[in-house]
Amino acid sequence: MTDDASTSTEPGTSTPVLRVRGLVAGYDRIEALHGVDVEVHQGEAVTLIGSNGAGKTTLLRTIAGLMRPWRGTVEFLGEDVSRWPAERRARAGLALVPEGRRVFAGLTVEENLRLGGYPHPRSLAADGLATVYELFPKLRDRRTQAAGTMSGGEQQMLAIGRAMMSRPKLLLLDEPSLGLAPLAVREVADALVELAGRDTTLALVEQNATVAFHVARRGYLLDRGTLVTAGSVAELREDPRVHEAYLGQPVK
Amino acid sequence: MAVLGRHRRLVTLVLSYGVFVGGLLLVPFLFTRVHPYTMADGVLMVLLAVAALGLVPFTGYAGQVSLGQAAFYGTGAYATAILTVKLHLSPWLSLVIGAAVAGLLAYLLGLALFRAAGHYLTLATIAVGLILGVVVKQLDVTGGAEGLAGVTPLTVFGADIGGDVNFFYLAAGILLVATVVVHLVCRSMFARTLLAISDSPVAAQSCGVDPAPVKRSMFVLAAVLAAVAGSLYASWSGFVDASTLDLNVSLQLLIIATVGGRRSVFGAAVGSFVVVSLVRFAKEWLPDVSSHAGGQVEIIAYGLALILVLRLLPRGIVGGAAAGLRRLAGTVTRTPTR
Amino acid sequence: MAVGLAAVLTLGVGAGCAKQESAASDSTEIPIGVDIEKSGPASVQGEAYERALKLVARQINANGVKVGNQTKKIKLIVRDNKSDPAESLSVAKSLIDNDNVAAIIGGGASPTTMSIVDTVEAKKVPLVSMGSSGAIVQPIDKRKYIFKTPGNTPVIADVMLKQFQRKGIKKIAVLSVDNAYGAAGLKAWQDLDKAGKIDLVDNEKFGDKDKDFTVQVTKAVAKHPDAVVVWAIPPQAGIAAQNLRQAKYPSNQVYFDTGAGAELFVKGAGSASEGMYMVHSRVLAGDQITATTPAAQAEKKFFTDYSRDYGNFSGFAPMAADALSLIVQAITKGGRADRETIRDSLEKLTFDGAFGTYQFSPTNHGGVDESSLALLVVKNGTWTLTS
Amino acid sequence: MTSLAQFVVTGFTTGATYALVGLGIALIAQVTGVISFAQGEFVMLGGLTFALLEEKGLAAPLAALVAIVLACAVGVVLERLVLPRARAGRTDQTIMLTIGASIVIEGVALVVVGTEPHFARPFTKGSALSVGGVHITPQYVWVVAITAVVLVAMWLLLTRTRVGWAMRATAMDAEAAQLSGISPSRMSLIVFVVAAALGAIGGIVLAPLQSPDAGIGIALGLKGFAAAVIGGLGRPAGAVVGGLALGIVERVAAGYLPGDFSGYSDAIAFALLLLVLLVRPTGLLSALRVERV
Repeated sequence: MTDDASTSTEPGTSTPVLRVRGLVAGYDRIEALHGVDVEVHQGEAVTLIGSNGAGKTTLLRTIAGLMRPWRGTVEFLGEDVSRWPAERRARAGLALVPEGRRVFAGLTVEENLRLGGYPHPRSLAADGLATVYELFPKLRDRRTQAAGTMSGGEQQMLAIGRAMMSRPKLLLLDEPSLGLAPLAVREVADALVELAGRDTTLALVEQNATVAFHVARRGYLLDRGTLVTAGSVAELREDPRVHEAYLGQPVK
Repeated sequence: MAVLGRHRRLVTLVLSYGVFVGGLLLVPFLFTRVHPYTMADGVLMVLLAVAALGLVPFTGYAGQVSLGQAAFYGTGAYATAILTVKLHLSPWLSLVIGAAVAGLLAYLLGLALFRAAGHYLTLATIAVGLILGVVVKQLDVTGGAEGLAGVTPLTVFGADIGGDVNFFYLAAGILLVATVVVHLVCRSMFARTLLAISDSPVAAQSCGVDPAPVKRSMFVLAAVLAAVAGSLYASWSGFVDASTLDLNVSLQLLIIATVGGRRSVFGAAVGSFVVVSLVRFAKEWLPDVSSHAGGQVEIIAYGLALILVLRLLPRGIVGGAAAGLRRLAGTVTRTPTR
Repeated sequence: MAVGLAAVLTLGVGAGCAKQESAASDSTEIPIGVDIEKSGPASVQGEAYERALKLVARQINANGVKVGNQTKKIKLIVRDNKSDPAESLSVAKSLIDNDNVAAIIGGGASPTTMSIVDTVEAKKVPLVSMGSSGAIVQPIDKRKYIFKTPGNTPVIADVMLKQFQRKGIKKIAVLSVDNAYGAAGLKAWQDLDKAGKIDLVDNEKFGDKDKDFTVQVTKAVAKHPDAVVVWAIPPQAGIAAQNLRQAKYPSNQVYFDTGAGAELFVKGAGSASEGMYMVHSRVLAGDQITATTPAAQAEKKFFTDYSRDYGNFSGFAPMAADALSLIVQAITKGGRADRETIRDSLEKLTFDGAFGTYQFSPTNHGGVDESSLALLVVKNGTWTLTS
Repeated sequence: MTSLAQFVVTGFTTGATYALVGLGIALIAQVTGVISFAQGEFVMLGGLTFALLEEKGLAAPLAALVAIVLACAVGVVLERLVLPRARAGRTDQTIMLTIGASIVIEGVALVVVGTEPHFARPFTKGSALSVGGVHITPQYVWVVAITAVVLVAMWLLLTRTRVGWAMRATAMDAEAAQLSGISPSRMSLIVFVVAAALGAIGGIVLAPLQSPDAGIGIALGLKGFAAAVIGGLGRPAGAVVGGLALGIVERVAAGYLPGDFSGYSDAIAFALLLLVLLVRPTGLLSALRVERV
């Protein structure tokens, strides 16, 4: 079931930051992932692509610990974290920016950010805040505004900023551009490129092919819960199955 | 084997009803011979089982928690008391009227309440019971705080029932009929819809099922059964006061349904047997253990029974036993084929 | 399923304790059922009752009960009715059917008695209640087997009324607990109001589990009554006293019914009770009684014995003590310990008890007479006889 | 007018306790999703323990401390042993578990303490002050003052501390909170302890006014529930306002019912609750919130 995937995984020289093996997971009694293998290495930006219902979100949620795998393992920094609750993974440096942003609407921007740094001592907060504000200057202006009252793009920046506050060793992003105005999409994509350039290891699920291939260097194609192919962005751009997954969206 | 397989459901059905009826027939024997039991306990046990029976579809299938069964139990009891004492109506007619009034009350409440989320229903049912409890203490027609004494006893074809054993058989007959009715309801498409609702409201809604009318019907059924039990209680005891509307009655009924098994029609009877036994034996023995609190200590047994059953046997004693039997039967039938 | 459980219980429990042989006439013990409030809102009473009954039973059993030419012992079977009328019925049925008792003492209050009178009457078992409501023993043709020890509510109201007339009190307000007991008290005053003997300017009710009556007190006091009458048992009687004191209502214008009478009232009300009045048997001031009459001697002896055994006295204790003494007297006088004899004999009994003097007759099953009642006042934290 | 003022003052005092209970219920409901019917038992535990120790001669502050600690410990047991993984459980099941727990807590209190009420002395001596004919006992002042201090402390906790933010974050979006490294299980434990302490404090300040016994929990729990629902289970401030409003409405209504009907006053709180449930099940205050956003 998993041969196809394992052969296409790039052989890493060091221990990968994330190694997912034979992952099977689902909701209630419906299996959504049928044994998936993924690896992400230090400093890499990887994208997971696939059509609707391919299991991308399930994969990210299972990696982050919001769902329990039925079978298979999730290894993070060489440790098997399959049984860890999500908050423990978050504290270990595995951050997920969930689909739909999910900022704490009733809290201010800064309170949101500080909560992102919850696992770390208070003294690190100022440093973290400075970094986030530098990346997203808009957030600094809105420091005391309630998060729920901001625009979608701003909320997405806040969600990413909140995740950055935890000083993640791996940043998972689930559809960061979904439902944003074109201008905001651009801003978010730029920020992600910037992050990738700063040596942040990240894995990105993205419907918007432009964003996905703009940010990532390497990608996996998922289809109905199974890994179809993997390869460099250049390779994937040419793959007809990728085109199919993006429903004729321009991929270049 | 194939024939057995085809008729398996029928066999199970006949067997389980056989055991149920057998158990009921055993009660007078047990309750008149084993020490702290009395036949009065036997009667109360059956009445509580009838009152709790309606919670099987309502709690077990619709996934609702009602702490207001006492409101309907009390409505039945008071209807019988008022109609027989003040208007000299026949107790049987009073029983029917009481059940109808309770059903109507439940329907009206349901109209308004099932739009809201689950726990609001729990609160609203508590509120209704408590309000009724206060009201009956104030009105003259309900005998005020003193309650109504001298309720006309039930007669069958003009003859006195005479004695708790005979009353027990009458009540047990009513329990059996009610059990069959609830069983049929639970078997219907109706109940399957409910099960879907309680498992996943979103899924049910996306299938175009509006859960409110279904829940409401279940609520009405539960109310009618509780009223019948309350009415029988009034005729049997001859006395009704506000304690029939007490929150404790509702609690007791909920515990009975939960401990017995919220998804089995036999759960109410088994739960009632367990709870009545707990009360009786605790009352008999616990005063020796603690001189401090009298018999009230038994409520610990209640609470613990509730917690333990919910944690260890979420489907109650009957559900747990049925699963156990199935496992046992599974190993037995599988062995020869190997 | 039910069968399985039943079988287990039969094996585990039933084998050892199959129902006892019903108490045959040659048995050496006379089983007497006790149906009292060991828990619930009226548990204060239940505790005093149980102590009193055990004390009296001990004293009686020291010499035994003469039944004809035999000497028997009393066996008390005490059950808790949780202050709940329905539970009381279940207890009474169990005592009659299971324990085959010769007579029942209880319920300890009006609500828990009202629920059982029909059943007890139908089963022809003599009952002596500690409830005060007149409805317990009336109408007498439907209460042949029912007796009680506290005086009838109107009798108690009458004692207060006489005091009001002496002091020139015309306008009163009644605070009563919202159960059968309080309702009886309220009704007594409403009847006196209708008869033109007193002006009832206000009546207020409170629930039997309530713990704050500031609102009721404020309303009653606002009507400027000459006296406030409280029909409540402890701890509520104590709370009422406290609330009246907080409202700065003069304590020498506050009157309580016998129901308030326990050490807990004084304890609960604390200094607030100082100067307040209560109608009760003289026994509550037992240490001040000069024992000249047989009645006074009985009262004083019980006060002394109870206080010695339990440290302090409870106003509820004598009611239960007399219930048992009355039954034993009836057995001795009747010469047999069966239910019919006890009933017939009770109805002819005249007896000086710890609580007062009883003069039962076919038309009167209703407790101590007016001569046994006195008006007491709280002085330095204890009940003291007035005048 | 004097009477009305007296009713309001009295209602405010009782309402303060309803508010503390309701606040606990609302916090638990928001942070863990559990509808706890056991909240009144913490009032009982706090009040009864305090009165009992105080009767035995322990200094009041020490007695209060022991009472609060005991209630918190029971809160921990409830959260850890009775309701583990309550979040994942079904609502009807957790409701019944809290009902079971409440029964057991009451039963154990009965065994240990018995049924009698216990009497705590007012925190300070002195007779009632008369302000324009309204009688205010010193204990009233204590109740209101301590409740106010507790509410301010709660507000500071929720808005000024990281734990407070974390609790609010969990209430707003438990998964997102988890992704920020906040443990829902820890938050659940904390909120149960906080709620237990709130209830216990309510019981302690009320003890000198309304001698507590082992059976008071259920009624107070229901009143607190009514308070929380009337204010809207969704916001802590709602529970506080709901509690105070309930206390005042209850007493004022009782005050203006004619004597013959004063027995109905028991039903007022629940009639109000039923009305809110029928008309606006999300609570009276929720309207404000919707309009503001």
